[in-house]
Amino acid sequence: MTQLTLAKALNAGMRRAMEGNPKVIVMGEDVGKLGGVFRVTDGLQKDFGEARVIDTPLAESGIIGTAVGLAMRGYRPVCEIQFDGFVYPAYDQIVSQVAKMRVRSRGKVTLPVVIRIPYGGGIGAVEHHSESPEAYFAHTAGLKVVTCGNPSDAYWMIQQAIASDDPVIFFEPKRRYHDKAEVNTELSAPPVPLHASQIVRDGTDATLLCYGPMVKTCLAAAEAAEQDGQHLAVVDLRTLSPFDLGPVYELVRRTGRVIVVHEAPITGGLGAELAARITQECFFSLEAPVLRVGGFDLPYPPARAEEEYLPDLDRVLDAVDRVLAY
Amino acid sequence: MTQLTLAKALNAGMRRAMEGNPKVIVMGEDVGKLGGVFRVTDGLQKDFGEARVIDTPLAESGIIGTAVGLAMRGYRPVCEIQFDGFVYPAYDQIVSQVAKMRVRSRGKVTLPVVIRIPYGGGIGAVEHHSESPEAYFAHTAGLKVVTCGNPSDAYWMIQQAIASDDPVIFFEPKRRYHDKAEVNTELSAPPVPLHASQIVRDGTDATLLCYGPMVKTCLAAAEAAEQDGQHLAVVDLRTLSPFDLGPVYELVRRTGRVIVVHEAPITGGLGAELAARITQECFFSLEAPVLRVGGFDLPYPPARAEEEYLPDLDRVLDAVDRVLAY
Amino acid sequence: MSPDAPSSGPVAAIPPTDGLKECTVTTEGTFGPAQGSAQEGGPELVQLLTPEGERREHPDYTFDLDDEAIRGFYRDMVLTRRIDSEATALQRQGELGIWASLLGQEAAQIGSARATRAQDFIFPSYREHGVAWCRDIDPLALTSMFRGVDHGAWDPGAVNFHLYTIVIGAQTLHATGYAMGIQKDGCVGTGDPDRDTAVMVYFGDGASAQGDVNEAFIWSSVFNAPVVFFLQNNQWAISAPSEKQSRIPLYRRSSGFGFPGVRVDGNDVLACYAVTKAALQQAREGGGPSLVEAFTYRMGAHTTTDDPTRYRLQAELEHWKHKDPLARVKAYLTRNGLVDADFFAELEREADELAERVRSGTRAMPEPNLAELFDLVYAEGTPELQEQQRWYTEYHASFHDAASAEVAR
Amino acid sequence: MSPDAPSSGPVAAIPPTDGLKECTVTTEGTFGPAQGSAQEGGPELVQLLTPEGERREHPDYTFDLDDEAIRGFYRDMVLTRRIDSEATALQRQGELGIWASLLGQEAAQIGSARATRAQDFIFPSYREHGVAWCRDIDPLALTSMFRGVDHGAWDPGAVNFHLYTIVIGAQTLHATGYAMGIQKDGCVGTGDPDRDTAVMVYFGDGASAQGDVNEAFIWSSVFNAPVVFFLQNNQWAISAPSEKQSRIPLYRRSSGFGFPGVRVDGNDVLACYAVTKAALQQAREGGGPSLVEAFTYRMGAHTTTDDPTRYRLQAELEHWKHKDPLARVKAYLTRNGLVDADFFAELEREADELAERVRSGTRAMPEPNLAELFDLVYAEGTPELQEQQRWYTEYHASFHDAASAEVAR
Ligand SMILES: Cc1ncc(C[n+]2csc(CCOP(=O)(O)OP(=O)(O)O)c2C)c(N)n1
Ligand SMILES: Cc1ncc(C[n+]2csc(CCOP(=O)(O)OP(=O)(O)O)c2C)c(N)n1
Ligand SMILES: [Mg+2]
Ligand SMILES: [Mg+2]
Repeated sequence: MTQLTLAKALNAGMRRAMEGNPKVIVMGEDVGKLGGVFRVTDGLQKDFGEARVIDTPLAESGIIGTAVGLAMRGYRPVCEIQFDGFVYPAYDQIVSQVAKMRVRSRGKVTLPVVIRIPYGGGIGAVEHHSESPEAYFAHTAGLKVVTCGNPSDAYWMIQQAIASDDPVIFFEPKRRYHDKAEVNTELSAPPVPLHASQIVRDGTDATLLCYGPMVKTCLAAAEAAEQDGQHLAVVDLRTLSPFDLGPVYELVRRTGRVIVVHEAPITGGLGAELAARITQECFFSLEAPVLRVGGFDLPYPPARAEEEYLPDLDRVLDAVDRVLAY
Repeated sequence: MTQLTLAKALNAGMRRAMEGNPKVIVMGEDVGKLGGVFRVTDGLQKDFGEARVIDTPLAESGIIGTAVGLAMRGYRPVCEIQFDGFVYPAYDQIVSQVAKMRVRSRGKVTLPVVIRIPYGGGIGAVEHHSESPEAYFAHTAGLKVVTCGNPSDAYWMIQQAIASDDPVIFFEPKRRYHDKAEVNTELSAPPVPLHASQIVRDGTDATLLCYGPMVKTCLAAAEAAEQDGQHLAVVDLRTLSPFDLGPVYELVRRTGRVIVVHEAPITGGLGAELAARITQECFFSLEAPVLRVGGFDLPYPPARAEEEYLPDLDRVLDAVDRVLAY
Repeated sequence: MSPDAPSSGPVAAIPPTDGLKECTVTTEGTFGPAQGSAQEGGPELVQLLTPEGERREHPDYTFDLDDEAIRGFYRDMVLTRRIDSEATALQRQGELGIWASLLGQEAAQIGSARATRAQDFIFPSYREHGVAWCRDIDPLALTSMFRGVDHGAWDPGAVNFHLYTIVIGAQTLHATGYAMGIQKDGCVGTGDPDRDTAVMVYFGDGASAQGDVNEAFIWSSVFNAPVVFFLQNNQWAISAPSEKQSRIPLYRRSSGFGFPGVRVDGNDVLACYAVTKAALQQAREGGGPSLVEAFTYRMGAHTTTDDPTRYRLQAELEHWKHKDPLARVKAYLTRNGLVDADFFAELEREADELAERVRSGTRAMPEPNLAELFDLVYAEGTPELQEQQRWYTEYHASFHDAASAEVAR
Repeated sequence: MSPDAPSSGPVAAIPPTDGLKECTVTTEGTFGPAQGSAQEGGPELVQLLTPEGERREHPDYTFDLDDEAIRGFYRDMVLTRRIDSEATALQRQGELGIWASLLGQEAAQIGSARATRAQDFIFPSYREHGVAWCRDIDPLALTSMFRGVDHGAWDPGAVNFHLYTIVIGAQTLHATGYAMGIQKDGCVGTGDPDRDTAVMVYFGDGASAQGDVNEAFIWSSVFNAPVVFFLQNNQWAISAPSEKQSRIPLYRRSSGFGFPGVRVDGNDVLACYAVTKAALQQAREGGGPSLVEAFTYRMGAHTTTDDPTRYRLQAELEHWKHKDPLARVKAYLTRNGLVDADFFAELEREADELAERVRSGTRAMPEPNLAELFDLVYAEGTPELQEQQRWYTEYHASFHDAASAEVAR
């Protein structure tokens, strides 16, 4: 057991993956000496050398496009995209090549590429540094999409993503990078499968569905609601493509009320898919429609307005009141 | 009144827009002498010259990026992306520049850019030529997204999109390009606002929501269902961002049952958003969950499997049976 | 399926970048073709066999194979052209959805592909049927893709030949990454001819305008990756002439990135072989990337759905017919008595057989099975897709049952 | 806010593309800096004022303004640097979220910006505070963006200066499109100095690796658009040295696209002015695009959140301190008796005032109002956003009411 920040847990996870398999390489802008702008790759180049930790030219399409070729040659590239808003130049390579190569080749070519993307807001950054583009990727068949909400998951999930033979988009909640928690690095195997959601708090009155940065927010909201006698369950989805909704359906059948919370703009966000599936699966158990709390349908606002833009404890509780009013 | 194919109606609409405003320019790959691979811009370069109908280098990011600059200089570029699957190299320019420029500049810079994208399957094409990426754009705040399902809408909506001061992603159902119908080109003003949905068939038992290529399919399904005594309403959404759901909610309250039909893969498709909104708005009127009929969560399959992949009359009717069974 | 050309022998050097020709483009006026003889390829064109079938010397490049090899090249070109015309016919008959003809580009493809070694990895675009031929790809694997049966049916790792890439230019980055992997594997500059490996990537004049291609130039040069960029400048990107993609000859693009570029007569199989071989050898030795522009001509339509009469003059095509890549080799072989009538008769017979195989094989292809695809999207399947697969299979069955019942009724 | 430098006078020609220097990069070895004196800028560097403050002649470029103009440049640079240091301090105090310092790049920015005419349109990246200064952008408009109050607060069309672009390289295509629009408007090559218009776009050594930038090179050259690509090579893209983006000097990138490139001493405001002026004039006259690489140095961190000690040596910074762009102008002015003590005292006072204005103005900025943004996304608002706006406004009000009630309780 050791106390690690989420960023350090990712670092430790990558290190362990690199130690375990010489084909694992790390590539991206500033991942070398600098250790990445968030220091997530800190020290890796020093210990594994420039051949395995590659500072790339400033070109995201190049990062992903060459990663495809490296994967075809037998490597397992772990690509860092510096910020969420800078993944779009690589969108074509991700959507048309990474996602499709395996089915295109009828299973002959597998691309074990991990694309790490620090995402979400709340850090007071300038434009393009606070986005939540996960729905773009979850709507893309051929990709797997996951996100971690705490250091332990960070540590294990990054290793599982690297070990996966499928391309994984790995979203890291950047505003939680400095959150610290226990990580049991001694375990010989991951405690939870990569593509599993987890009930992180049980409850009876309503269920909060969330992932990444919003897990902490939802847990705090549930805590606060408890004071008012409302017993809320919280599910950390962890895997966004594929979803793992078995445990969710069970909870929903028990609680009859659901709120999905994410930072991404509501329209077309993953809350829509979750709402649609839950309604279809649990139609007769629902006491209320699935409510969604998310960013407004605006381009991400200037930093000093982001607290008003993002879902927070109060917006979640407001939705709880509304869902319970049905 | 004149009989036009959908492709010719688009051509006539663009021609009229160009005649009406010298700032309207057309640009894209092969839009000049060739008239586009679908001949939608046929004859425009001949009549308006190379300065207004621009054959571009083969680079989609360049097409959209330069269109931004041209718009800033006062032009109204109508960009053609040759096929749905080739819009992704331009994704960054669309999502980070076109969509955000107006709010970034606090309303000082408006970008009247139209991005025409022939989309959808059913034409027996090779990979990347049959995709339905509309959800990627509808989830992007700052864009408007529309699609036409018949020649008359094609004629008017392209003009309305060009006249709009906002960036419009204009999806053209390529497998309907050759469908012919009456177009009243004599009207002095568009018969329907750009951002309005239309009830194209009334009904009492269930409502089919669709757009673009699926309108014809749904109308045929409704026709067939009528034989079995099922009275289905059909809504052509036309506008995908913003949605215009007022008429839909009314119908849903009457019919109590809804099926959304689109070609795009189900997961994260617009059917999810529609289902979520309708459930929230009409919770107590729904006799059944909103069902979704769409493409499977596969990369678009080889052409000879596309009929099995795409929603068709039978898949729609199957869903009708299921929704009526609730 | 066809003999490998030997890959040893002395190696002509790629001219170093300091041999860059001076830039003669004028900076005035609006866009248009580079002044001078772009149509003819310009004086910088490396040619070893004239359209009349005469051998030429070049100070930097020598064709180092014997006449047997040239006969082999001729056979490759004839058979490739036959596959091509057969596929075009099959499309006309509705058997293929579309076909992208390589007519006119046989020399560029056969010459360059025969210059590779077995360990070299090739990334094609979508028109490289001649290259595929040299990599022993069954022509039926090509027609199955254009028929719409699959998106690519061979195992790239088994034949060191990647699937066709349709998104223009994307494969140049894949090639660069693959080449970086070769470096990491220590398979460059060892001096061991069986170990040292290069990558060759094919793309077009139109593709040269894509961001990805230029990023590939940057990455490969910065990392000194062993990759040869083989640009088939067939003068057209659908309806756009190559002047739409560059105002100077394309082989000079690489000079801006600090690596060499050469323009070769793309209709001269000997020159294509010699120049590519040198470029590949440089890459294998650790000399880094280079650009080979094969100056050729797309004699057919862009694809079977295209109508080139809308945008180009018949006269241009007629002009290029005189430079046919097959005709000049035939002229050379006959003029020098290197073949007899039997050679041509035998080749004709072989081509007929091949055509028949392509024709009947294509027609006999089983339809694709959508249900299978659910298993092929991921290495590690998902419950969601399995559920969709189950639904589809049941639906499909019930539907067909119902249909049969309907018919029975 | 600051005087415009006159823009008339004789114009030095941009060397035509056929004057391309020979390419001296070796093709062996792995990546690394181009051989020779990349650190010093190389012999190809255009310099008109030495680090010691001595004027130099150059065969192609002449500085054609008087000493008054040089005093003006000096003032521009001093005041810009003061804005920069004040903003950096404000960030340390928590008043700005981040700041991207231009320290060391004042000459590149002031020299180039002063070479533009009012009608020329400028597309900056995110570090062009000196250029913004020359376009009379209130420094508070810059700090408001870095504070997180807005994403850009001026009207680009009113000042012919676009908002900062943060996505690396995207603005080079915007600039190219804008320049194509200028052509369409007939504002190129008319000979009318008030009509003929050029575009200038700023980007960095890192940006040069982006596909978009290279596409902009293609489009501008193919369409012969009147755009000057002004590349500030400050040696670093965050932690990546410029050798990571190109293995040959960056000014030579344009040669591969068929237009001229020049490397200028980016710490020499006279040379930056002269070279840029010539490039702009060529563009206005219809001579098409050109690339100016200002060879300079980022003396500060990438931004206030960066820690350059992790990736570069202090000695490098010390080396470049000797080439400080302000020091050499000061030396020139004092050594030649062109200024007196009053000049510096007055400038110091002006700078203090400016700093105070930036400080207090930034601190006093009102917080942004989220509710307003709903109206700014679209020219033609949508019912959906209006509904969200209504919800937000009510929620916000109710919440604050509740909070007040809570406090009152
Ligand atoms: C990204 C992208 N945009 C557009 C297309 C449509 N398209 C297919 S081939 C082609 C022209 C390609 O020209 P070139 O690179 O010269 O190759 P050629 O077809 O001449 O062999 C175009 C525009 C595409 N396949 N990919
Ligand atoms: C597309 C994109 N990728 C990554 C970033 C993050 N980033 C911001 S500045 C920078 C380095 C830019 O270097 P350069 O172009 O040399 O400009 P400089 O900062 O030196 O002025 C990077 C990688 C970005 N802003 N945009
Ligand atoms: Mg071509
Ligand atoms: Mg830099």
